Amino acid sequence: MSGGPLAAVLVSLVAAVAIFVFRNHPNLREAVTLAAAVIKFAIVFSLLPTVLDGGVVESQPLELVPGWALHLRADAFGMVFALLASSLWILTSVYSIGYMRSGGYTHQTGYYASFAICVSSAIGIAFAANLATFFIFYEILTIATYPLVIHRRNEEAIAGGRKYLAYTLIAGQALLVAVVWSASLAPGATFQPGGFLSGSASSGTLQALFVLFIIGIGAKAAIMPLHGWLPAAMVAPTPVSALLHAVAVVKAGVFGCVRIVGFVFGVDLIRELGLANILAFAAGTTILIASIRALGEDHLKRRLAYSTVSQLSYIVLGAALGSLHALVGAIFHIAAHGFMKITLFFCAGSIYTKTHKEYIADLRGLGREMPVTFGAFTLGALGLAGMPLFAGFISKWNLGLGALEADHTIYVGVLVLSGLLNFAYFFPIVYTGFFGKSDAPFRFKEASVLLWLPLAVTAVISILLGIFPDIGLHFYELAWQAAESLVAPAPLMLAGGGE
Amino acid sequence: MEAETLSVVNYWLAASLFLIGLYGILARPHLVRKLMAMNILQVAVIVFFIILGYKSDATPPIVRQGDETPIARNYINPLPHTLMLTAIVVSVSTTGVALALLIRIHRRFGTLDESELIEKLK
Amino acid sequence: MQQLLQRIAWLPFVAAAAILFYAARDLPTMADPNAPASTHVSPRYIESALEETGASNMVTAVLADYRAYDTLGETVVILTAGLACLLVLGAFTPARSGPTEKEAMPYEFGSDIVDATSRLLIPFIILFALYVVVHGHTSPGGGFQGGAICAAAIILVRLVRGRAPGLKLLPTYTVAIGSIGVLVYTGTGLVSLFFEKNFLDYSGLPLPFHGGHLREMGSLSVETGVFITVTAVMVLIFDVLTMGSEE
Amino acid sequence: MEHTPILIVLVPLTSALLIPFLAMGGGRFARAGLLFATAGSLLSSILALRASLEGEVLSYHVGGWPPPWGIEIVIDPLSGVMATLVSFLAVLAAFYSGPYLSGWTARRTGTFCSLFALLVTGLQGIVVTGDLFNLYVFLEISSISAYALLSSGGSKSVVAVFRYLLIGTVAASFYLIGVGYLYAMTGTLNMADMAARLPETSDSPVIVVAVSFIVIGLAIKAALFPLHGWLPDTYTYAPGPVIGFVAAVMTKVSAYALYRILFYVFVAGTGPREPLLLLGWASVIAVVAGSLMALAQKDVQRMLAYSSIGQMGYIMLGIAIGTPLALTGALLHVVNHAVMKGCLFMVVNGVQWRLGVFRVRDFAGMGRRLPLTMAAFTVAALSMIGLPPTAGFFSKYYLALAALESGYIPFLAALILSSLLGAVYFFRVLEKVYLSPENVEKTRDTSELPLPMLAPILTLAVLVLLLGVFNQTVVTELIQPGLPS
Repeated sequence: MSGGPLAAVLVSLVAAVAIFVFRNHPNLREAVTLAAAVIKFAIVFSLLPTVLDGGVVESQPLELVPGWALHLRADAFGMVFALLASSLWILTSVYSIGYMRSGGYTHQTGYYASFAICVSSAIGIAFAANLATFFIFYEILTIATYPLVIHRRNEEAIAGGRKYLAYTLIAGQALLVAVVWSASLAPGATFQPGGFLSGSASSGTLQALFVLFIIGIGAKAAIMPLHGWLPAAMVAPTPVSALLHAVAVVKAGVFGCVRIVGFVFGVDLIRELGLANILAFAAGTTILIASIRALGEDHLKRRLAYSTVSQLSYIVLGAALGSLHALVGAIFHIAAHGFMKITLFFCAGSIYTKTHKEYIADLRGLGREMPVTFGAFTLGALGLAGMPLFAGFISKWNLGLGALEADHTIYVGVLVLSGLLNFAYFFPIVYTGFFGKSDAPFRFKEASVLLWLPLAVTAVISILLGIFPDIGLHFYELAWQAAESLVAPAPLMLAGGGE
Repeated sequence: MEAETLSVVNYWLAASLFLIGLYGILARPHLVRKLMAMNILQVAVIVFFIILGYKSDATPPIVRQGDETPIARNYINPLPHTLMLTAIVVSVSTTGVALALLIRIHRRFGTLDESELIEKLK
Repeated sequence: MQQLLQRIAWLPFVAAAAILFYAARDLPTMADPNAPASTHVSPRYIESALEETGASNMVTAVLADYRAYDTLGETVVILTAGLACLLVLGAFTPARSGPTEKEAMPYEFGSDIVDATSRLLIPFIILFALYVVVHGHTSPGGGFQGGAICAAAIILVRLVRGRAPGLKLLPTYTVAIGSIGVLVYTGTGLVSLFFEKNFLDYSGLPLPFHGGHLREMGSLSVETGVFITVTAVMVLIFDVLTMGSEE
Repeated sequence: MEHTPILIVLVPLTSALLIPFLAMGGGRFARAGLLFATAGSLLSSILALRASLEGEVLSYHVGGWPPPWGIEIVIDPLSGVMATLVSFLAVLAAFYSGPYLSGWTARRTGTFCSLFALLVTGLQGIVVTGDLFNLYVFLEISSISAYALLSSGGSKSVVAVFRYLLIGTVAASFYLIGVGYLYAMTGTLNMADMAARLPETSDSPVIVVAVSFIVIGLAIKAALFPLHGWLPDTYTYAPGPVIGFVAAVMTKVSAYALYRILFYVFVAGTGPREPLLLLGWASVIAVVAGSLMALAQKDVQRMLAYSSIGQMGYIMLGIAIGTPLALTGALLHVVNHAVMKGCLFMVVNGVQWRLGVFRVRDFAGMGRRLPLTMAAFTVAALSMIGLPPTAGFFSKYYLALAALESGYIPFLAALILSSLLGAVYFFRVLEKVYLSPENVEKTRDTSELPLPMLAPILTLAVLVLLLGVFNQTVVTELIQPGLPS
């Protein structure tokens, strides 16, 4: 069983090779992608019972450099991300096949292979047991995403790719320094609930270290002001955007952020160093500013990009607040946001495939022609805005509770305000879609089934997650487990320190 | 005291030759002159080593007829001489190769002046 | 960039000057018989060379025996230089239409007096060269010196009479002869390797001598190799520098 | 078996002597001779390395004279690894040179192969020797053969090589003067003996001067900024089969010699610290300046040349910091950089040989023409940038960690900056390779490189990955036994 995490990582790497081998047989190639996705999900899912019982599944560490082992370990927190990435990979693969075929894209082999490598590294990041492993997969992810960003090979794509590389590679170097530094402070640098750096160096050093980490992680997590690449990368095909936002890249960033805060430093240490407030402030500001920027964007995918910037800062905010409920909310939001945002991107993609329309103003009346797509979009948007009964509500509710727990009432206000802004920038899309006046005669013309089925599924899941947050994949329970390992719940603390 | 002064003067002689060579290589524009400067530089090294091998009141390192038990004090140190024989050979070889290169350059570019060469290379 | 470099060229110069003149004071006094260079390592060469290597010329003893490996390297340097000149100038006389003698040797002095004198001198020069090689063990001399003198004789022939009459060797063959010289050297060393001694340990040579005498024979053998190489390569370099190129 | 140390040098030497005769039978025989020379050297190196890894230091007394009177050849794990590296790359380069030489006349091929074998002889001689003056002799063998080989790339290369010759000779003279000073103070030339005798005189300023001269001399040979002047032109115009080898190992061997002298002759603590610190700062400048200048180049080969200057800075930086961790990093980088730079130069020269192009913009669309070659290029380039899990990442990791632990934060900053610059100039090429449409005229033969060229390139690319993944084994089994105790 201990081979599980490793197998999960390797499946898609092998698939990448197979995809390359079958480059001249599109059907076979895509069958490989799908098969790999299903197998990977099965492997990850098979780890779930052990983790739910409070155990961990570890692979044999492979030492690369003294004190630097390649070490995989599936814990509750990692499982959240791994389950999310592997389940979404199946849906994204189905969607990609439909999208790429109907769009007539070239370089499809490179696309599927890179995609597989990206998912591999996302799982690697999820299961990384120490900073070294985390860093290695993080960098592989950086490189593997690049071919996807520049997939269209035109000027704009290349410029976007450059911008992407500039941000992520520079950040990668900052992360490298931080990783090396922490490895020299605490040999092994193995993630531990509650952190391992406490007391290993002066507070000044630790502060500098934290800043380096945040720069390193923040670029991928698109924390303002390091978010510049994300809107530029929207030139990529839509499934890639879905990957960037929901499955791997940005998610890996915020995932890393929680890892760093919770498992490297520990929430208490962050608070002692006085960094929690700064991080929370940055996250809060990002939430609001990005929402406002989203309001001003007329390009559909870019609006979604800013929405991501804003939404993912919820997670950072939760980590920064560091109270139990805040962490639960943050971790659950990783999954919740994944399903909701991918719905929106899938919708944007199928609209583009069908009509080649990218601007919101052009969407007039399309909702009547593509009811499934727009219906799903509406559901996703409501979820992101935090409507009760939707997945987004669960995370927001917990975040709000957490903010109160941590005595930062102001962030409750931020959350509410951001919810309103979410309505404000999503509502016009829905409205234009369903009620905008269109000159064209009305007829039902949904995109192909490969496109609308995945998005319908994700939309349904995001409702289900809102009503039964623990359904199927047990995201909610995992989130609780992970959060409780980071912060002992308050009553327990009282009981422990009772004398 | 006199011996020490003499010694320093000798070392300075070698050092001066070395510097003349270095200066020539760095500052002279003509490639043949650079080559000659390079030879001076090598001679400086040779002189330096030979100075190291010298002993007062000693003879060249060839055992005199009838000297059954040669004593180190009576003969100068043969090792630097041997080493410098090698250095001379190296110097000759390097010069030969350098001349070959110069001939090649002259055949192709018709000049051996560095600034003109740089012009022609552009 | 180039100008900037030339303008600051004096910087390393001044630095080197300062260092060199500064260090001179702290070096051991010249001619001091108690200096480290005169008291460590070298006394053995002086006191035991005759007994151990059979050479009364200690320089030869060190050159051809104690540090014979250095000398092997040195001989290889010469050969390398010859090959290098050959490759750089590409002086491979094509088999079909070689340059005529006049073209090949533009520096010929055609005077009868020079011719007659050189005819008289050259046998003696070559004889002297051989003497210098053979007597390198007891007096100043050795393979390098002898080789240089012998090469001078051949080059004199070339200068006076062109390449045609005497020792008309193409560079390809002079290179081969040079290689043979080094092969004689390494061969001598390899023979001792086969007799379970270290490379260049002449005491392993299968010759009817003992002790110093045996080693002396070994040194003589490698000196012969050096002589061959030096002669050949000197002639080769001269030829290559004065011949037209293949291109 | 006991003679393997000398065979490392003797096999290529003897082959070099026989190649002129082989060439009389045709160019093929000369090439076969070169292959034999390099393969034989590789085999003896591996045997010697294995013996030395079992814990004994092989000391071979040439001529049967014990050191310090005779010359000693020393095979410890350090020189064993280095000799293996040199001869391994030589074997690959010998294969690689095949298609180049097939158009040459037999005699020219013979001369070329002979010189190549002599270059290997010289480098191996430097690596295995335990004598300071012997090192000089072999330094000259390698230099002179390198001059000749590098100048066979056309008229521009001749001018560049002449400058290299002058500078190289100055460097050798600097080295020799330094050795002279040491000899004057200790009376010996044997490294181990000198190490034993130096502590008596270590406070003398002469030693400082000697170290400075030796460091400067070898730093010129290793092309450490600002003493790198000879390198860019020489590398840019050099002919293909040579440069892949020369760029990969020649500067490394000088760096190795420097390392050996600084850490084995001046045993830790007795050597003066000032020249080392100076070396450290020079390396920092080298790392940054090399990368910056690489950025400015339009010619790929010149870009790689400047990148080499920066990378040599890494190695020197490790030597200058001097902690075990830093030395591990430096030695590992010697191996890694040799492999990846060898690969890159072979790729670029292969492209030049096949298509006659060498500028960055001419690489447009190369990914489709030469997919395997360019895949190798990509792997090596990623390793140069230092992305895990390629080899380049790990040496950089050691260096970064060492800089951090010894408190040299500026050194760390330089490392980081240079990787970023590296990313910029390599992605500039990769972007052309994979993203731009092709623009070479259709008439040329644009198929993949022939097998003798492709095989070495792919071998090196695979090695880049292997060295990265099995880095731990390499370090503990090969590198760390080579650290000074």
